[in-house]
Amino acid sequence: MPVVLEAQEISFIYPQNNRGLAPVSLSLAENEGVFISGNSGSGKSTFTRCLSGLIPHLYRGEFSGKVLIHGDSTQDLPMWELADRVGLVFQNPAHQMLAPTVEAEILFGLENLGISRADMKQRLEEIFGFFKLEPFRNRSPHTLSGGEQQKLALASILARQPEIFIFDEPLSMLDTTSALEFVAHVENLINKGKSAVICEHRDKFLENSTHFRKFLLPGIHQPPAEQQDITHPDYPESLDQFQLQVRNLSVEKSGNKIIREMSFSLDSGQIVAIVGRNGAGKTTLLRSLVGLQKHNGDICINNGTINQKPHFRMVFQNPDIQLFNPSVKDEILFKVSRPNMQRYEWLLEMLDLRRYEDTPPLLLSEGEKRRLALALTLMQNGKHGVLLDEPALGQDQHHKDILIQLLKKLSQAGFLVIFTTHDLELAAHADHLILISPQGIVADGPTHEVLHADSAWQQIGLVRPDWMTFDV
Amino acid sequence: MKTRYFSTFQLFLMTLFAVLIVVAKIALRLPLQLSGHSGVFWMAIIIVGSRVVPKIGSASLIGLLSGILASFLGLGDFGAINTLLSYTMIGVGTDLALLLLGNPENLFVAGIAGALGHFCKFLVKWAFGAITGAPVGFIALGLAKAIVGYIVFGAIGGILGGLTLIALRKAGYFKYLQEKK
Amino acid sequence: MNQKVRVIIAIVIIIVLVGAVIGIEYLRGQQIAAQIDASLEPGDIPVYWNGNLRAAFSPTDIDNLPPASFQDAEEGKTQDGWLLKDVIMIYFNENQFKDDTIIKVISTSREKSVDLTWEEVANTENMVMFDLSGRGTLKLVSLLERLDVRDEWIQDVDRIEINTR
Amino acid sequence: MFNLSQKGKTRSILLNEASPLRRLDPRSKLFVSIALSLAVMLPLDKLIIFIGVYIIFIAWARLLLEMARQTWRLRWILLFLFVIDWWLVSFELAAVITLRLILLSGVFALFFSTTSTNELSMALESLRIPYRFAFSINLAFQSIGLLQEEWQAIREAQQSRGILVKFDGIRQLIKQVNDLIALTVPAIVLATRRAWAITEAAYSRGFDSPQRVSYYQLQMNWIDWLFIGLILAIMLTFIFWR
Repeated sequence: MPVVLEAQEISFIYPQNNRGLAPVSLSLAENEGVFISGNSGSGKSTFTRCLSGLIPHLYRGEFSGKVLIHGDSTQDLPMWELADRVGLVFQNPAHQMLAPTVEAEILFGLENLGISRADMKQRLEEIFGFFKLEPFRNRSPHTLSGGEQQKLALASILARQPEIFIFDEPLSMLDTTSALEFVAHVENLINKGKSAVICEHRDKFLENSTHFRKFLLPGIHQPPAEQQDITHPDYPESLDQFQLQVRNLSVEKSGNKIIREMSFSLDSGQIVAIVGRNGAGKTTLLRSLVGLQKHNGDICINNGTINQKPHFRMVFQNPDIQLFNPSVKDEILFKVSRPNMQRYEWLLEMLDLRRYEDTPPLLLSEGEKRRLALALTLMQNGKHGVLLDEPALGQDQHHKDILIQLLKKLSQAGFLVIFTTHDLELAAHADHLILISPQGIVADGPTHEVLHADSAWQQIGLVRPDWMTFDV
Repeated sequence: MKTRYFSTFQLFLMTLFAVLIVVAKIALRLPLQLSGHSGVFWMAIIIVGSRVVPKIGSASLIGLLSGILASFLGLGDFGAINTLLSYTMIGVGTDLALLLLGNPENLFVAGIAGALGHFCKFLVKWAFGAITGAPVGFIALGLAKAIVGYIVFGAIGGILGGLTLIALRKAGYFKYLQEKK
Repeated sequence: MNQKVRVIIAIVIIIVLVGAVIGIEYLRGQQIAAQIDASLEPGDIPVYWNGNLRAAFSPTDIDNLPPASFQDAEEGKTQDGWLLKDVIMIYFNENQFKDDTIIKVISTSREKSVDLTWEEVANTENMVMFDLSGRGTLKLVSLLERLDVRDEWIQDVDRIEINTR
Repeated sequence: MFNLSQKGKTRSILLNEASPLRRLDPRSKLFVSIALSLAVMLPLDKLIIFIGVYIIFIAWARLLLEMARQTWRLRWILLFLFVIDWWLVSFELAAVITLRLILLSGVFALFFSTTSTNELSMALESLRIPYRFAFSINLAFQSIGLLQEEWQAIREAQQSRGILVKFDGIRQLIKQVNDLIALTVPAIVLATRRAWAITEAAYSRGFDSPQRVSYYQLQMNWIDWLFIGLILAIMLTFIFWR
């Protein structure tokens, strides 16, 4: 089979933090799929940008080696011509939406091809039919769910009919059902003779597919050798026992019921996972618990004579909304009066942040920033526990393990830890699992029981793939 | 990549800064009974923008874009032309002030540039009043108060902009920018 | 140029701009006064409000105001004319006046003047009014005690000053 | 089109779909707005008649509500100016200024409330504004909602860290200026990230291609020309008629 894309000893170093991509070679044949795996920090995103030509066209830095597309070097072709040959789909679908309507989103790419209006119309209709996007045609892309957005991102690239597709962690924002659907779409492309490169750290979704050959990216900074039996110190403080009670919680936003009539109670000292599809109200539920969301119904502690409000701290989904200090240390300790330095040391240790103590937060990787946001939140005193919104995003397996360790320590110290996730593997580590849908709670109980409640999973429309093992 | 005065990235940056201005203008109604208080975030963003895109004319372009947005949204009381002009003039004034004064990471410079830029908005409003024939008493009743308000809040905004720039530099923002064309 | 000079220049610019705004506002105020001034004709009576020229009228301007009259106690002659209050109301609003606002009616040629309070002027029973003299000039007459005899009348009125302070 | 909510209040400019002006080319509407705004130069007697014609026109265009709202927001200023002008100068001047302001504050609303952002950027493009700039305007409008959510999120998140951002007076504001960078720095960073994401997304779909063909097209119809002709005729009548 002819080679369509060839990377010859390419490497790239970012000027900002001397990270990037270690020298690597790869060749991709027509009708072939490659699945690129690697730890965070190994340069997966950088690799996709090198292959598509964004590096060196849009980035400054030390680029060496050569990428040949159909025999032409990416450095010799202008960006718009490269884009005709290679289609790149980014990690966060919401960030690549640039048009006011779904239709315009697809047209944006078509207009740049220089084809006739009749051809554009034909391709547009084909794509709408193929991806069943017709009902969304005049909606703003920002009103679509994550899965729909990623489908649209693929559609707007596919309409341009490039030969080669490159994906930068396309699954990280998707729930299992949407992720499986997405993988099926890409497999379908390969069946039709296209070539595809997928960089992804949710390995399991691709490892079992026969369409992809696995390729391990070496990486510049190897993570420290994994010591299996490292013993982490316990959390230096402990909390009193309590019970969180939620009764008839409902939330309405601009006329829409986001949460209806939810009631549940949770004991302290456990990890609780909240799972549901996009739009089920997971984030809104956390916001209500922490007191940021106007709601109806009661949320209280220790259903006694005193109607005490819970006091939680919340780790927000996007770490960038909080970081502004000149160093990681300053960031964690900012506005903490009389900080408990023992706790600070413990957090640095547990979250693998010690080597960044003096690094400016903006220069950290996505995963590191998330851990920093967790650290700064835990440094504040939360009397009853901590809430985490999608903590697994952008974390590779190693750091997910770290996260689980930390959450376990917190729960042992008496914290009530509640997190939302679409990552079922992470959810499987919780003690307690709540499945929610826009209609309310679908299942609520110990994790091992809820995981096997088949009808509940069917009801919320989430697939539990066979390869997921839930016997943790 | 074609080389242009403003690269595409810089253009989008300025566009989004203009959006930030409009957002800040809407979201921040300080309970202060002084005219011009929205200048605090306004000038901060303009000053930051003029450094993030370090070219003459960037502040003016941010001003113009925010003016178009605000006109479309129906912000401002005296109709679209007045809004468009006064938003644009803030940028032009800041550009000119910085051309004279240099780097706003010096807080003193930032404060003065902010005051000058923001005062240009007052000038437009005032000139508009004069041209449509608003009489002597119109601003005269609160003329001094209005002038002081615009200058003081502009200066505070400028200083906030300067502080923001310093913090951005320490946090590694400019290194992050540097790698993007 | 060093930084200090530039900063000083910038501050000077701000001061100049502020000065220009205040100056132009002042000039515009003057201009309006000048406009009235320029249209003054001999025989017109200017009206000043806190020292600023605000209006002017001639006896013929007011002859369609509602007429007023009273019999003067000294000679029993009927005084015909128009109330000072009505004249003032052509140019001003009632709510701009307080009871103690001073209205000074002046005759420069006779070096006579009288200070009236708004309370006095507004009270129509006092009959503070202008009478058109045979020479076509206005004289101020009234039933008020200090204005009720010929000696106290202000003949050849040529200026009115209103002071709210 | 977009909602800008602030403390529960929703502020929005909605596209007035009912207006017959919706069907016109944005360029002809822009022309009309500019032409109408020239009427501020008319003397009082003509201006009064003009305003009459203008109101009939607005009523026909079903924009009376928008205009009324615009004027209503100005009510105190208009009243104030009117009284002061009347008192200081003359009733005529007061009337002229009030009418001019009403006209100026509303006349562009007829463009803005009947034109979508998409049409605006197409109009700009057809007026020889480079595509990059026209695209930027469109991008700006889409980003308002997103940036507003982000701004809200920043405030919430930083408040929960004890960065109290409450303004109770100018003295406190000056004291807190240093804390305010906890808001401005993340806001700038997020805006920058979005700008970069859009740059990458646009270039990976052929942005800046010299072959670009626009799918949607603006078309000046006979009705546009008729409309422009009519307005021109009205304006000329007003200027030359004595």
